[in-house]
Amino acid sequence: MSTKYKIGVFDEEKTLVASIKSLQERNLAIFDVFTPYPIHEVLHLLKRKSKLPTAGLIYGITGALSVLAFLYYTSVLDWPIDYGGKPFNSFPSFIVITIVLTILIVTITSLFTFSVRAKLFPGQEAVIFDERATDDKFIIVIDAGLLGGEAASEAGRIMSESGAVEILEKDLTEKK
Amino acid sequence: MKNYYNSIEEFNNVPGQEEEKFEKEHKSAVLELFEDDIAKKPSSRRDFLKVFGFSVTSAAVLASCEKPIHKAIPYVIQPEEIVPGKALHYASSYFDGHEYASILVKTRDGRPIKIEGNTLSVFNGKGTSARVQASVLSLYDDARLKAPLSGNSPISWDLADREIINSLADINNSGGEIVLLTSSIISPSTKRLIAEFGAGFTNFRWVQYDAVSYSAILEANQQVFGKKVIPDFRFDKANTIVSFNADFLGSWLAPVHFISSYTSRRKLDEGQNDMLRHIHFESGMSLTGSNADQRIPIRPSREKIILANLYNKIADALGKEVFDVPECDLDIEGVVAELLGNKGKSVVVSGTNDTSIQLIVNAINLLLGNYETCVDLDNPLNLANGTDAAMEDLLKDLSAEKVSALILYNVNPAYDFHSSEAFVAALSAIKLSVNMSTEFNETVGLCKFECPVHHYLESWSDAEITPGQLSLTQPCIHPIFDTRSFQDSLLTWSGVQTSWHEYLKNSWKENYFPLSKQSGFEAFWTGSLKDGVYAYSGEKLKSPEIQYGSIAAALESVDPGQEEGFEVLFYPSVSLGNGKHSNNPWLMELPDPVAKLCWDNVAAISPMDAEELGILTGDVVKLGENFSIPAFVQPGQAKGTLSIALGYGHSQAGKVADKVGVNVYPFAKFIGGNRKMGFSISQIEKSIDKVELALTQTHHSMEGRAIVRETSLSKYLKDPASGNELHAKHESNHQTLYPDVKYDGFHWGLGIDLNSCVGCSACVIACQAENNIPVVGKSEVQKRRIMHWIKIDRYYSDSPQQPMVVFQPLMCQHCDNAPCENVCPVSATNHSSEGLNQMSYNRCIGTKYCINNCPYKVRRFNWYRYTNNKAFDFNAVSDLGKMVLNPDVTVRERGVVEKCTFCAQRIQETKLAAKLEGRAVADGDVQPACVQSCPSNALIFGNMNDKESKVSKMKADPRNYHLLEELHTLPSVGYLTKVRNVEE
Amino acid sequence: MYNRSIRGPLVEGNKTYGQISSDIMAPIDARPGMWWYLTMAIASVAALFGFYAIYITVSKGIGTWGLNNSVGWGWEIINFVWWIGIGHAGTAFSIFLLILRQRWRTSINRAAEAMTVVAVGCAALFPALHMGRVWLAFFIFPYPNTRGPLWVNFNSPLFWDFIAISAYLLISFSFWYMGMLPDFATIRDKTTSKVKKAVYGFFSMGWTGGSHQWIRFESLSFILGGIAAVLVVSVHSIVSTDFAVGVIPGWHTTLFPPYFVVGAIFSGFAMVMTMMVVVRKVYKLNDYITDNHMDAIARILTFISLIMGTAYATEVFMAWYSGNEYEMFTFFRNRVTGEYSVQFWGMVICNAIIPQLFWFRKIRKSTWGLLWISLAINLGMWFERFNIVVTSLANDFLPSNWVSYTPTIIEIGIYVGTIGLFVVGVLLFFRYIPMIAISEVKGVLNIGSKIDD
Amino acid sequence: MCLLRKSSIGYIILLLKIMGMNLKFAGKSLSLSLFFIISTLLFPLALFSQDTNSDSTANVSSHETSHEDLIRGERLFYGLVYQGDKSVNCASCHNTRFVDSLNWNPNAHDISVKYKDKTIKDLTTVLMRPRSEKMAQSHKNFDLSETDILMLKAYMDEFAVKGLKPEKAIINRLIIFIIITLLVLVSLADITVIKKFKYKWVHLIILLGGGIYITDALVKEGLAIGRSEGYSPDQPIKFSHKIHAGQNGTDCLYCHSSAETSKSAGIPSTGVCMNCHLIVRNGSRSGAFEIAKVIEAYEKGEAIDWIRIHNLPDHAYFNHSQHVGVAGLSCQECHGPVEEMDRVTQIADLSMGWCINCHRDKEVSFHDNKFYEVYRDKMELMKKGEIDSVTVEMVGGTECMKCHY
Repeated sequence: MSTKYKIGVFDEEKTLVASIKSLQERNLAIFDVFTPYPIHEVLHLLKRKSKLPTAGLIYGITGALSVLAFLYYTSVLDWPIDYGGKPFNSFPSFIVITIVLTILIVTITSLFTFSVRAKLFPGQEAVIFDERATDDKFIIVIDAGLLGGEAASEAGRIMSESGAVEILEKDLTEKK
Repeated sequence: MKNYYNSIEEFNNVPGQEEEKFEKEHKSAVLELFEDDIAKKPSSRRDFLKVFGFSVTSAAVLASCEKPIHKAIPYVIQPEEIVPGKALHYASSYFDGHEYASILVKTRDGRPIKIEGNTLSVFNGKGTSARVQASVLSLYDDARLKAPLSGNSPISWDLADREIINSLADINNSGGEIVLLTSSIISPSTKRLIAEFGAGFTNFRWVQYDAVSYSAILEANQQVFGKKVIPDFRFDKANTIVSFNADFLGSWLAPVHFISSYTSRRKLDEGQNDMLRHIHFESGMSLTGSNADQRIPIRPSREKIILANLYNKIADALGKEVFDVPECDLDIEGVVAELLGNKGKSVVVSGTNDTSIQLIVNAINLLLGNYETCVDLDNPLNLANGTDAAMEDLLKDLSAEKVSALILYNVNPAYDFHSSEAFVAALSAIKLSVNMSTEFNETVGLCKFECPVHHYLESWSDAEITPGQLSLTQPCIHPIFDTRSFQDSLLTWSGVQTSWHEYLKNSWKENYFPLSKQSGFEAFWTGSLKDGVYAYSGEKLKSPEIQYGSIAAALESVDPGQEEGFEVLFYPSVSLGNGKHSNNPWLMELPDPVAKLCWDNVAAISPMDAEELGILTGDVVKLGENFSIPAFVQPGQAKGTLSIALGYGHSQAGKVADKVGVNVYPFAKFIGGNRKMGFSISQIEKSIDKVELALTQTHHSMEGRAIVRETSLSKYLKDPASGNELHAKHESNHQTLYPDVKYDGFHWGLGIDLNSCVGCSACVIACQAENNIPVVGKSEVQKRRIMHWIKIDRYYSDSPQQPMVVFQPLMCQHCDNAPCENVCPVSATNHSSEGLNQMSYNRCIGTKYCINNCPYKVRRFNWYRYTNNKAFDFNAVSDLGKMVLNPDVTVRERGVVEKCTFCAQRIQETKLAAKLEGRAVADGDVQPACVQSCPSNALIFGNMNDKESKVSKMKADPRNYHLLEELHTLPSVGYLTKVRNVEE
Repeated sequence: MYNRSIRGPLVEGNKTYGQISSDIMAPIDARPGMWWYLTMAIASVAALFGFYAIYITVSKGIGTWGLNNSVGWGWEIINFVWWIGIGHAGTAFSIFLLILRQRWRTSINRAAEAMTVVAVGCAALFPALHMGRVWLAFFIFPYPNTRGPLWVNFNSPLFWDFIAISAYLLISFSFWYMGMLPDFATIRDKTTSKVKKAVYGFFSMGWTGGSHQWIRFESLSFILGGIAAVLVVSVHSIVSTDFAVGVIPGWHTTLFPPYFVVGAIFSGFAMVMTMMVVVRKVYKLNDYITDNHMDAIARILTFISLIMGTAYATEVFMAWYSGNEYEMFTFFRNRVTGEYSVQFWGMVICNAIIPQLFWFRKIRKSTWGLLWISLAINLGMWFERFNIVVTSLANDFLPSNWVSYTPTIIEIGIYVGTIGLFVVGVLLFFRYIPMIAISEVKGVLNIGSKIDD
Repeated sequence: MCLLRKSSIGYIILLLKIMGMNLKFAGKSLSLSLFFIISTLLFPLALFSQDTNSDSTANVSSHETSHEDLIRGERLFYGLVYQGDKSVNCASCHNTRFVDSLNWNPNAHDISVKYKDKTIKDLTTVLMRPRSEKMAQSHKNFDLSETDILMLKAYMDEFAVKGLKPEKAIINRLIIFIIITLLVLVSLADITVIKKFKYKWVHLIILLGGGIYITDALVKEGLAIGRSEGYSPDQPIKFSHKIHAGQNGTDCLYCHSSAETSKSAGIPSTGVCMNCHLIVRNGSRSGAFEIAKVIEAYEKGEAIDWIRIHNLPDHAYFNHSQHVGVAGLSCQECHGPVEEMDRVTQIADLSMGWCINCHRDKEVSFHDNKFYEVYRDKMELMKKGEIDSVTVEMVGGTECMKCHY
């Protein structure tokens, strides 16, 4: 399998966005775009979506219900104890705990999901196309192997036309 | 109920040779306790592991990882009545030469752990005083002499006996005088023994000496009635009491006895609608004065002139002879009127040790006809026999080297005699001097021989508190040390072979058995031992003619008293008394009920004087050469007077008492045939030094809050709920979001009658003894960390010159809506189905949140490890001291919260006993330690679900209220309003 | 939205992206100055003293503190609340300003969040230490056990507190750390040092800046932000229930939750200001943390100070209006006058009056003015907690229980120790972590500086 | 200072415990745990030192007998001297180490102590012409020369001083735990930092398996802290409940007489033992030896140091009379089938949960005991038929202050 990539390096957000747009007009598939900060327009153009918020909501509902169930079980069913004349099911006290524990559960589970989905965990090695992508350059990566040599060179041309300061080619075969 | 009144006598009924074996085994078992490593001693036969295990086991539980090997060591032959794990109660009596009580001794596995009042006793009933309660700890005092000494070197009893007998014989042969100096002896058998002992010598004198003397009363009654006695004051029969410096509820004569008779006329229950009225003249603020309906501060030197005027006014009204005395500027018309209105139903009493004052008191009581009813000369209190003059004579003779042998018993003249220096100096010149003492004290080491005496819990004795009221003292533990009873020593030295035990038995056989209607002596003896008391009606002494001459003499020589300068007055404090038990850490840390001070004695000064002189509490003042003492601004102290407690300033009494406070005994004077506890100075010098006092309460006003609710008798009679109007108001406001919790079965409650509570603090020590409450020491008390589960709050109202005082016992209120329970994160405190606010120490992690959220602040925190900690070396470090611990109550670890449990262990014990017998728990069966020790029955405990119980009736009383009831904490403790017998 | 014409650019000095990276990374690459080592040394000594005090506390007992039968909480809880309050800065900055779309937060929020983590860590020490038996602290976890099982008391505010603080510590840490991922990657890619490359590479968890990562990053920020917004309000509300649920006069009030939250933000912002005033001077980051930033914080402080003043007035008013004698006593006889009046008036002056000096533009522009006033607020907030914790306990319902409370050297030592610990933490942060969120600043570089935005 | 040191030691022990120190015998103390650690570390050294040790003690103890005698005595005792059919291994019956299983024969130390002050003649008698039936059976056909007996005696005298050899430590679980923990750590390091090992699934297995093992070990050991389920120490006298309560059918309460009336069930005094053993002097399994201990203790008036098996912490109050006297529980409910145990073993873990869960299920004899009449509401409910029984829990049996005060 070919692992050749064509990389367009941009200086500015504007030229990057323009380049993406023109590449997409030509139906040239973009492998990925690397930017030093999140650019919503880019994410939008690339149609990147995350299901994390939905997952978070599900976590939250499950968490809240299980916390309430746990509280009810422990303080009403398992071992009811009279504290200061309160009924065993002293619901107002449970609200606070439910809120905070739900938050805690959502945080932990979301972080875990994030870590799994974004493939980010300690020691994970980064696949770096260009080291400047985290500094001051914006990078479009085209999977040359997937597109074929011709389309790739066309993509390179389009990118340099739309303001890329550099067009690089990279072979990541030896890395993997 | 419990297996009461088992007698130690049955021990000796083990048949045949076993007896000796048991005896040996029993003794060595106790002695082995003092070996360092109990585990190394395979032959220890007692399950003392609960005690000794405290250190090992609790540490192990804490770390939960070390498992020590527990040994279960059985008896070789188990004594019949000892069941491991069950408490036995022995009836006995307490007398220390100063105070008497008929008691029950609770023993567990052979060791006494608690003192309770003997309900069969007509003298003190179930009540005890703080000192009696604490006496069990004195048994386990490390400082006690452990074996006889000759000089400073140990000697065997045999050798000591031989030397003493020889020496006595020599002296007797040469005609030298042999003097026996003892504290007051109230044991009739001992008196007989002393007489027999004395008869063996040609030149023998017996002197009785009281550290705090009642010599003037004895003297005055001798002069007027021909009886050298102290009358019994029947406050229960009196309508009016006029008292002069007599702290009869605190430390004068027999406080427990007086409290019960006094409060029986101060209660407003069971239809009783009248109260006695109590008018009190005094200089210092005593416990009695603080309970009086009317209290008039006076200078001590003015007492005589006031009394004389009182006499004149009454005599005038009654048409009797009036004497020429200086006018007194104090308005006593009201007092005169009240006394006249209650002729024959009043008591005039003075606590001043001055014969002429006592003569005038006698005269007034005679005028009012009080000897018929309220002042009982026929049943006198046999508490103090010492005559001051006799002691002075002895000192003279000693100094003149006229005495050849001096045997001391239970006295400490090196500490508490005003001429102690002269006494000590004279001692060295005596041929034979023998000291017999239970405690380690200043006199120990000054004599040629030290023959240590058993603690009263180890000895046999009897006592006759009033003629016909006998009680027995029996050993409840075999002697811990190599000591011997005083009587055994006397018997040995007089060459008699019988033991004191046999002697005592014979004495009863000869003297009292014939008076009883019982057939066999053994049955009589066992019965008396089980009961602890035995009453017979002896012949009344015939009263000789009343001699008025001395009275007249006293009334004719009244001086106007002192107006300028300062008069210093010494008094025995409620906690330490005369200082005999100062080395008892429980007593040392018992705050004075009025001053709320412990671990120190101070010069109480009146607020006016303090302001004039710029003295603040804690400033050290100089009262003479080498006499500096911290001042204490005491509301109610008479202007121009200073009061200082006796019993402090020991130099050689043990680790607790030594160097605490100032010994003021040396400043007492022998004047006019009596020892005067006090002196006069013209000026007080304020020094720049300041001392931090160990006070347990520093704010004295109720700040207008309805904490102690009070009313007057007249208002009460009109409306029983007077003064308690807030209760109805708060009750009507009580609303709750949550439904009320229902208590099925038991709902324990405690009722406290503030009218009956005089603040004697017996409950505080009873609680401490029952619940293993640690002593924390002066510096911790200074930091306000005293551990007492029950404390007596004291508030002043009105002016600082003549304040009104209220006492309020405060313990965990066991609220049904307890704020503390809600906030504990780990569920270490919660509510039981019996209404108890539970506290489980082993669950507590010590966040102290419950302490903060308790509106009553009755929870206590273990700031340090108070057990087995050298920094708190009071009684919970040595193995001996720890023997007093109650094995049914956990010893708390550092970092946990503790508080009053309503003596949950007693509740459980009583319930279990009822279950075993298949019966219901009766009202009054459960008595927490505080309730049980209360001499005035101010505390009532019971099941609030039982509408017939005493406590339910108390809660239904219109006087009943709850502390801070507006908080809706629903306490299980209720208070009854205080009613004062005052005009309003 | 941000209005440039009023406040000027967010980043001054016409920076390029590259410059931003190197400017912010400068302290990480360069050897720190003498002042850094000196401060570090002093702070370490303070921290060591704190550890010694902790050692004494744990080995001997809480008795080494000045607490007593009536005052069960003293400095340790005061400091706990104080630190937690300061710990609100980061989250408040990130979240509230995020919600309010205040984009100027970007250059400050990183430091503020770091402060939060360190401060909450310091705060979390106290509830543990104030336990009498800290070795049994695990009793507070409702875990299945062999005691029945015996659970915990879910009614106890202290339990709520425990979970709230743990959650807050965890969330603020993850929020902070997550924000640093792109920056760690920047350092990894820019640095020449092999060690740094490996270490930052490890901590950057494989961040590349690809769109797949950015989209999830943004989603997570959204979730955590939303959650943390709730938490910012709830944590200090819950801390306030430690008191508000109590029956003690001066504690038992419904005003506490909002009052505590606002107070916490107040102290947090003040601490941020203190730190930023120093940082921008020492690290010469005036271009990123501009005068306008300080001005904005000062304005916020002025506003919150007014709220605080109102809260104090309300408290006193409610005490009077309720007619409750205990409340009346606590406020009028105990706080306003009485043994602890110094602390009360200190609180009022430091929190409600001094910050009003920010009305003057000159003071807002003056470094010393900003520094001293922010310090005064921190002190005032400490007084506030003292007022709440100690005065109420020392003189509550029954006069017989009234006491006074003085801290011991051990308690003071622990406090000093946490300050030392805090400074050490913050210094390490300056040294090893980009103190300004590089990626976020880059995102706002164009705002306010270019007309066409 | 001291306090922290103590608690830190406590934590070390805790740590060791958690790490799987499974100490199945008595004396689970610090010294022992440390001993294990040190002995593991110094195992090779210990091999050396053993010889020198026995040398020195031999020199000290024998002024009459030589070192060679001792060695020969030891060999004789262990049956290592070849004497044809006659060769006997004493140690096979009289164990020289602490053993876990019950051995009815007296151990080597016991007999050594017993015969230390007796003459060779006594020993010869007992060895070759024992009086009791039991011993006559086992000591059948003993034929030892006088010198042999002398040497044997020399060895035994030395043994009386030295005592039993300590039991070998079982440290397998600790080693396994440490190895697995290390493995997990290495795997974690590799997966994150080192990245040398290619097969990721191995890591997965290690992490999963290791994680489960570690959690399981921690939980189990954590639960076992402070518990002594299965505790079965050697008693000073080999008293068999199986014989006394099982075969002879003695009632439990005959010896533990206060169980019905007192908090503690009571350990019978030696006098109680003598009620029977005045006559019974010979046991079927241990012969006269163990019974002789009882008689001796009685005659000397010394108590027997029984080792307590069922220990509750001091903060837990337990009352036998409540359970035996009131509730009428049989002893076996908590103590297990004691009548089938030769050596008593703790059956229950005596944890709080064990108590509580029993209190939740057990019913109280609500109608038979007048005491319960105080619970009027429950009586009423019962009459109405709303409840048919009352458990201990319903009358407050799970509340703190029923056991902790």
